[in-house]
Amino acid sequence: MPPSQFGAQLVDNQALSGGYFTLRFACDAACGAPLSGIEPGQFIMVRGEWGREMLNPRAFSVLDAQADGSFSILIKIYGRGTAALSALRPGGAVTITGPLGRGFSAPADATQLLVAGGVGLPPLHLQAKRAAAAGRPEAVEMFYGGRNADDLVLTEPLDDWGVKTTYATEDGSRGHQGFVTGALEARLEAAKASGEAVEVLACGPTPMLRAVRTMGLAHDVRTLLCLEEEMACGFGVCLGCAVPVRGPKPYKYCCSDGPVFDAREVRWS
Amino acid sequence: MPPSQFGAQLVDNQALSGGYFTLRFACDAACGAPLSGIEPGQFIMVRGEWGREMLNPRAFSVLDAQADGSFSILIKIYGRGTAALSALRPGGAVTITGPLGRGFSAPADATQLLVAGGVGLPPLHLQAKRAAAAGRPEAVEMFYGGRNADDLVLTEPLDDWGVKTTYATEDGSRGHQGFVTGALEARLEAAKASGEAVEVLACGPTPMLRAVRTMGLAHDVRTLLCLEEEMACGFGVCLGCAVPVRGPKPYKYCCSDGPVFDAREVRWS
Amino acid sequence: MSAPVRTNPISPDAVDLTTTFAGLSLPHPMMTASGCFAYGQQFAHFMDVSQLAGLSTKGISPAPRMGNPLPRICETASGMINSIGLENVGAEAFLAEKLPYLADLDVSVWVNFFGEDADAYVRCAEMLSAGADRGIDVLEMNISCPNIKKGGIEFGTVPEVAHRLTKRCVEATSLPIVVKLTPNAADVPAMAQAAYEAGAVGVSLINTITAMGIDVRTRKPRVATMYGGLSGPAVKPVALRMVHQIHTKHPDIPICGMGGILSGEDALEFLMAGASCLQVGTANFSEPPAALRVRDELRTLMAELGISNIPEIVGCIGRHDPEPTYAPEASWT
Amino acid sequence: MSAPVRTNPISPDAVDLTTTFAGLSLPHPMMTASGCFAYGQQFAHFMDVSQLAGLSTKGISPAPRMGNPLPRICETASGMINSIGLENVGAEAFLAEKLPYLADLDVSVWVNFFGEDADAYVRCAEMLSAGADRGIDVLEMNISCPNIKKGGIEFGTVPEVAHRLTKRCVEATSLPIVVKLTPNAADVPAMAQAAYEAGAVGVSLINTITAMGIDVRTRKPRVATMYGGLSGPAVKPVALRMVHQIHTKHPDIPICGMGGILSGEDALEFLMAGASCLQVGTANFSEPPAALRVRDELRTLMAELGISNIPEIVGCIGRHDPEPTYAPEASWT
Ligand SMILES: Cc1cc2nc3c(=O)[nH]c(=O)nc-3n(C[C@H](O)[C@H](O)[C@H](O)COP(=O)(O)OP(=O)(O)OC[C@H]3O[C@@H](n4cnc5c(N)ncnc54)[C@H](O)[C@@H]3O)c2cc1C
Ligand SMILES: Cc1cc2nc3c(=O)[nH]c(=O)nc-3n(C[C@H](O)[C@H](O)[C@H](O)COP(=O)(O)OP(=O)(O)OC[C@H]3O[C@@H](n4cnc5c(N)ncnc54)[C@H](O)[C@@H]3O)c2cc1C
Ligand SMILES: Cc1cc2nc3c(=O)[nH]c(=O)nc-3n(C[C@H](O)[C@H](O)[C@H](O)COP(=O)(O)O)c2cc1C
Ligand SMILES: Cc1cc2nc3c(=O)[nH]c(=O)nc-3n(C[C@H](O)[C@H](O)[C@H](O)COP(=O)(O)O)c2cc1C
Ligand code: FES
Ligand code: FES
Repeated sequence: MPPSQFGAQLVDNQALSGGYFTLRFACDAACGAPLSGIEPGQFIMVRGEWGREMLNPRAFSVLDAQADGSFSILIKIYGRGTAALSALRPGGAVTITGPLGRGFSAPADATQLLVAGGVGLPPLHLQAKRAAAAGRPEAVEMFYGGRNADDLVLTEPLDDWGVKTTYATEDGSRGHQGFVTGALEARLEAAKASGEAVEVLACGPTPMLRAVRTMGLAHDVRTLLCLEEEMACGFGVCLGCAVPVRGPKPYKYCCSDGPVFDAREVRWS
Repeated sequence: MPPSQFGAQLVDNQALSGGYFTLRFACDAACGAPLSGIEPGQFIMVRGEWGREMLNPRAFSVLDAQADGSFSILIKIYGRGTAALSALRPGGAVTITGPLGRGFSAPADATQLLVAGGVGLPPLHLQAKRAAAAGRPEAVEMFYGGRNADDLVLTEPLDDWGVKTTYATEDGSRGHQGFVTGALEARLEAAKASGEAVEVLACGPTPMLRAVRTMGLAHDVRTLLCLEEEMACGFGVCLGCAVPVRGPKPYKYCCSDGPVFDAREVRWS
Repeated sequence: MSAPVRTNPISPDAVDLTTTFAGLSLPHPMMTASGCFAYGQQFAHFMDVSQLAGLSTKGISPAPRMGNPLPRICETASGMINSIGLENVGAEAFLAEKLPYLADLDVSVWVNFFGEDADAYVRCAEMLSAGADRGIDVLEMNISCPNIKKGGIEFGTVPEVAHRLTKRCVEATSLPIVVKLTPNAADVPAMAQAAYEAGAVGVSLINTITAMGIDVRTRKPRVATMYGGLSGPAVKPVALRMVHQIHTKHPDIPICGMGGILSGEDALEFLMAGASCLQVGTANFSEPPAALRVRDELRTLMAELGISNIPEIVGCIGRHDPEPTYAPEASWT
Repeated sequence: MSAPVRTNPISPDAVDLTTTFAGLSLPHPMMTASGCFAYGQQFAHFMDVSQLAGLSTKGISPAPRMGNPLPRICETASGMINSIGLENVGAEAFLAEKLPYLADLDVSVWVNFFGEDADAYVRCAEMLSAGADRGIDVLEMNISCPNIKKGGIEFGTVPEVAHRLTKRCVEATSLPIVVKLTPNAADVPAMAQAAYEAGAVGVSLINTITAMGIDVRTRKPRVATMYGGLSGPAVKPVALRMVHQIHTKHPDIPICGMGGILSGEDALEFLMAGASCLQVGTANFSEPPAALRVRDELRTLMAELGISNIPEIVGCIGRHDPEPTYAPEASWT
C-alpha cells in the first residue's frame, strides 16, 4: 500500500499500567482502510490539532490495523507531543501519514525470537498476532523486558494467541530478573545446541538494541533491528533520520530504508 | 483590588447568535474572588493551555463577576486565540491576569448614554447592571448597534433591569436602521434642547468610537471611550499599547492609563 | 489603527494567480524549496506534483556527498534545526537518474547547486548546463553552505566575493542563475545587488539561520555538527524583513521569497513584501502537498480581499498614516 | 545516539544555584531583561521582586524619549515583534523617581542605557554614575538601537566602532559596564571581544532580531516603523548559538544570556552554552513571575540530573562521539 495522508479521529484512549496508553483511531470515512495491509514494523507520522509550535509530526509504530479502517498505537509520554496525544479525547482529530517504511516479514523456516522493550512492543506484538492468525503461533516466541511488572503491557492477548512468552524485569516482579537479553542469550545457546534455526527481531531502547545486535552477531543468527531516529518527514525527503551503515553508501534512512535493518548492516561501534 | 495572576476553569460556554459566545469561569479555590470588585471597563488577560506559538495572553473585558469568584466574558472569534477559547469545554483551564486598567465610574448627576458595538458590549452591559443594582436603572440608557438583529446579544437582561434601550442595525432587522451613532446624535440633540445633563460612555469598533468622539466633542458633552490596542502585557510594562494623547506627554497606555480615556484627551485626527 | 484597504470581494475564479519571475512565466507563485522536496518522486504518492509552479531540487555538488553524522535534525519552537550536510547524489547521477522524472512534470525545474570551493561551483554549473535542453530551467546557486570549509562563509556574506563567484558561474552556463541568499549576512540587500550586477537573473531567500539546540541530558548539541540551520514559521518575520529590504532598495531585482510559509496569508505577506514567486520548505515534511494548499488559500484570500492579480500587490506595502503632530503645550480641544 | 551523562539525582536542597558574573556574586542566575520589566514597580503585585538575582531596567537615554507611533507590537509564531522606540523617562527622572524603589530591593540593578550618538552615550554613562552609591550595580550598554538615526547601526555591528564607544563609556564611569550585543551583527564573537578589550566587564545577549510582519488587509507593516525586533522562543536557537560561539572563542568573557527563556530547561541550555547568568524578557508579559518559576524549575532539573552547582556546567557542551569510520569497501561483519 503506498503511503497517503489522511484524517482520523480518536475512538478510544486506554491508560495501561506503567504510563502506557493505547490509542485507537478511526479513519475519515472517505479514506477507506489505508493501514489495513500494514507490515509489523511499519509506522505512521501523527500530527494533532496543536498548532505549529510543534512543527513536525511524530512517528509511531502501528500496533494493529483493521479492515474497517481503524488502527491503534501504543504510546508512553516522552515530551509534549506524546503528552498531547495521551490527553486526546474521543472525537479528537489527528492527521496521519502512512503506512511508512519497511517492516518485518512473516516467519518462514526459522523460529522468530521477538525481543521487545518499552514502546518497541508494537511491531513485535503485531508480528505475533499475524503469526497466530496465520495458524503458526509456534513460529514466534516473545521476549519482553521492562523495569517492573507494570512496564509489561498487553500480554494477555499473547497468551490468547498461544504465543510462547518469556518475560524479564529488572526488579524481578515478573518473569526473569534482569534484562531481557539474558533470557535471549540462553535461548540462543539452546538453539545452537539443538541446531534449531532461529532469527531475532528486536525493537526497543537503543541500549537494548545494541546488546541484541552484539549477541546476534556473536551467535551468527539473522538479527533484524527496528530502529528509532528523530524524523521530520518520515518518507525519505528531509534526510534527517540517517542510519550509519556498512556497504556501498555510508548512510541509509530510518524512515524509508528501515526502520527495520539487518544488524550486520548497521555501522555501530 | 490590585491585579494578580490566577488559574480558572471554564464552567460554561454558551454560543449566542451572531457568532458570539459567553464564557463563564470559576477561579481556583485558593484564589478567592479576585475580580469581584471589578469596575465596568476593567479587563483581564487570558491565556489557555495552548502552548507558546501564541506567546502573549489576550485581553477581554469582564462581562460580569460574582462574589463567589466566578466571572464571565463575551467573545467573538477574531483569530486563533478567540477560536481556541470558543472551543474550550467545561473544566478547561486558563490563566488570568487581572483586574487590569481603569474602568467607568458609576453615574453621578448626568445621565450616562452607554454606546456599545460588537465585543464592546461587556463594559456597558456591566455598567447598566451596576446602575440597576444600585436602584438607578434610569441613570443609564443603552445605545447598542450591530449589523443585524443577530449581532445584538444579551439584551434581555437589560429589559429585566429596567434599563432604557435603543437598538440600531445596519439592515434594520432590529431597532433603528443605520448606525447607532444616528440614534445617539438624536438623543444628544434632545438633551441639548431640554438642558438635560448627559455624558457618553462608548466601547466598540474603532470607527464607531471615532464617530462617537467627534459627536461628543461637537456637543461638548463629557465623552469617555473604552479603547482597544494590541497588548502584550496588560499591566503597563511593555509599552506596546500606546494611545496618542494631548497633554504633557504624547502617549498614555491603554492598559494602565485606560482602557477608558476622555475623548478630549485622545489625539486622533 | 489603519483601515483595511477596501475593495469588494471577487470570485475566486476571477483571481489571476499567474506571476513572472525574471522573465519566467509561472501559473501561480508556489514552488517547493531545496532540501525539502528531495528530487520530487516521493511526493507523487501525496499530490499531483505537476500542479506546482516549480520546484527546487536538493543542492547538487559536482561529486556525490555523504552528509553529516547524526543527529541531523531537532525541533525548536515553531521551527527546526537541520544539519544534513548537503548530502546529494552529485551532478552526474542527478542528470542521469533524477532529472528525467522532473523533466516530465512540466513545472519550472530549479536545480540548487554549490561547490566545495569556487572552482567546484563553476564546475557544477558547467556540468548542469548539460541539462539545459533536458528540463532544467534555472540554476539556483546556494552561496550559504555552512558546512563548507575554508572561505566558504565568505561566498554568502561578503558582497565582492559573491559578485566574483556569481560572475564566474554565469559565464560558465547558458542557464539563468538565481542566487540563494543567506540571512546570516550583515547586509542582505548588498548581497542581492552584488549577485544581480554579476548577472544573476534574481535572488531567492532566505536560507536557514545558523542556530543551536542543546540536549541538557547528554550535554551535547542537538545536531552533531554543533550548529545547524533554523527554518520554519519561527524565521518568517526575519525572512519578510529581508525580502522587503531588498525590494525597497533594489525594486528591479526579482525575488523568490521563502522562510516559514505555511498558509495563504503567509504567502500574501511575502508577495506584499516584494517577492514575485515563493517556495515552501519545512512545511512539506508535515504536509507533503502544503504548497498546493497554500496556493488554494492564496486564491481564496485574494478573492476575499478583492485582489485580482499578483503584480498589483507585489511590494505594495505602504507606511502608516502619520499621527497628528504632538505639541506638548497643546491644550485639549 | 549519545547516552545521557549519568549522574545520580540529588536533593533539590543540595543544588547550589549561586553564580558569579564578572566578579558579581548572584544568589542564582535569573534576572529580568531590559524593556520587559519596566522599572520594576508593577511587578510587585505579582511576585516578590527581591527574589530575583537582578534586573535590567528599560533603556535609559540622557533625555526622556517619547517612543514610536502605533502600532508598536505584533505577535508572530512563538515570538513577538516590538518597536517601542526606546521610550523612557530619561536619566535624570530615572535617578530621582525610579532608582530609589530598585535600590531598596537588594537585587543586582543593571541600568540599560544608550544615546542618540556617541557623545550622548558617554553623557548618559556619566549621568548614571551618580547612581553608583545609590543602588546601581551595572550599566548595561545597549549598542543595538534600531531606531537611532545616522551611524547608530555601526555601534552594534562594527567591532572597531563598538570598541571606541565602549572605551569612552568605560572611562566616563566608575560603574562596571556590560555591553549588550545585537544578533544583527555578522560576527558576534568579534563584537564581544571588541567590547571586552575596551574594558567592558562582560557582555549580554541577544537583543532582538530585526524583523517584519505585514497586515495583508491594511497592506501596512504590523509595526508602524516597518521593522521591529523579534523576541521570544522563536529566537532561542539563534541566541544559544551566539552565546556558544562567544564562549568557545573567548572563554574568559563573562556572558549574560537571554533570548526566549521560558523554562528551567531553556535556562540550563544557556548555561551549558556558556552563559553564567541569564535574563528573562518577553516571558514576563504573559507571566510576571516567570523568572522565579524558571529559577525553581532550574533547581529541580539540576537535582534530577545530579548537577550540584552552576560553575560545573557553564559551557560544558561536548561534541558527539565520532561514528566508526566509513570505508565504502568494508564487507559486512
Ligand atoms: C519508527 C519509529 C517508531 C516509533 N514508535 C513509537 C511507538 O510505537 N510508541 C511510542 O511511544 N513512541 C514511538 N516512537 C518514538 C516517538 O516518535 C517519540 O517518542 C516522539 O516523537 C516524542 O515526541 P514528543 O513530542 O513527546 O517528545 P519531544 O521531546 O517533545 O520531541 C521533540 C522532538 O524529538 C523527536 N523525538 C523525541 N524522541 C524521539 C525518539 N525516541 N525517536 C524519534 N524521534 C524522537 C520528536 O519527533 C520531536 O521532533 C517511534 C519512533 C520512530 C522513529
Ligand atoms: C482592553 C481590551 C478589551 C477587550 N475586550 C474584548 C472582549 O470583551 N471580547 C472580545 O471578543 N474581544 C475583546 N478584545 C479584543 C481581543 O483582545 C482580541 O479580539 C483578541 O486579542 C484577538 O486574539 P486572537 O488570537 O483571536 O486574534 P489574532 O489575530 O490571532 O491575534 C493576534 C494578535 O493580535 C492581537 N489583537 C488582535 N485583535 C486585537 C484587538 N482588536 N485588540 C487588541 N489586540 C488585538 C492579539 O492580542 C494577538 O496579540 C479586547 C481588547 C482589549 C485591548
Ligand atoms: C532539511 C532541510 C534541508 C535543506 N537543504 C537545502 C539545500 O540543500 N540547499 C538550499 O539552498 N537550501 C536548503 N534548505 C533551506 C530551504 O530550502 C529553505 O531556504 C529554508 O528552509 C527556509 O524555508 P522554510 O522555512 O519554508 O523551510 C534546507 C532546509 C531544510 C529544512
Ligand atoms: C517590548 C520589548 C522592549 C525591549 N526594550 C529593550 C530596551 O530598552 N533595551 C534593551 O537592551 N533591550 C530591550 N529589549 C530586548 C530584551 O531585553 C531582550 O534582549 C530580548 O527581548 C530577548 O529576550 P526574550 O526573548 O527573553 O524577550 C526589549 C524587548 C521587548 C520585547
Ligand atoms: S525522516 Fe525525513 S528522510 Fe527520514
Ligand atoms: S500592554 Fe504592555 S504596556 Fe500596555
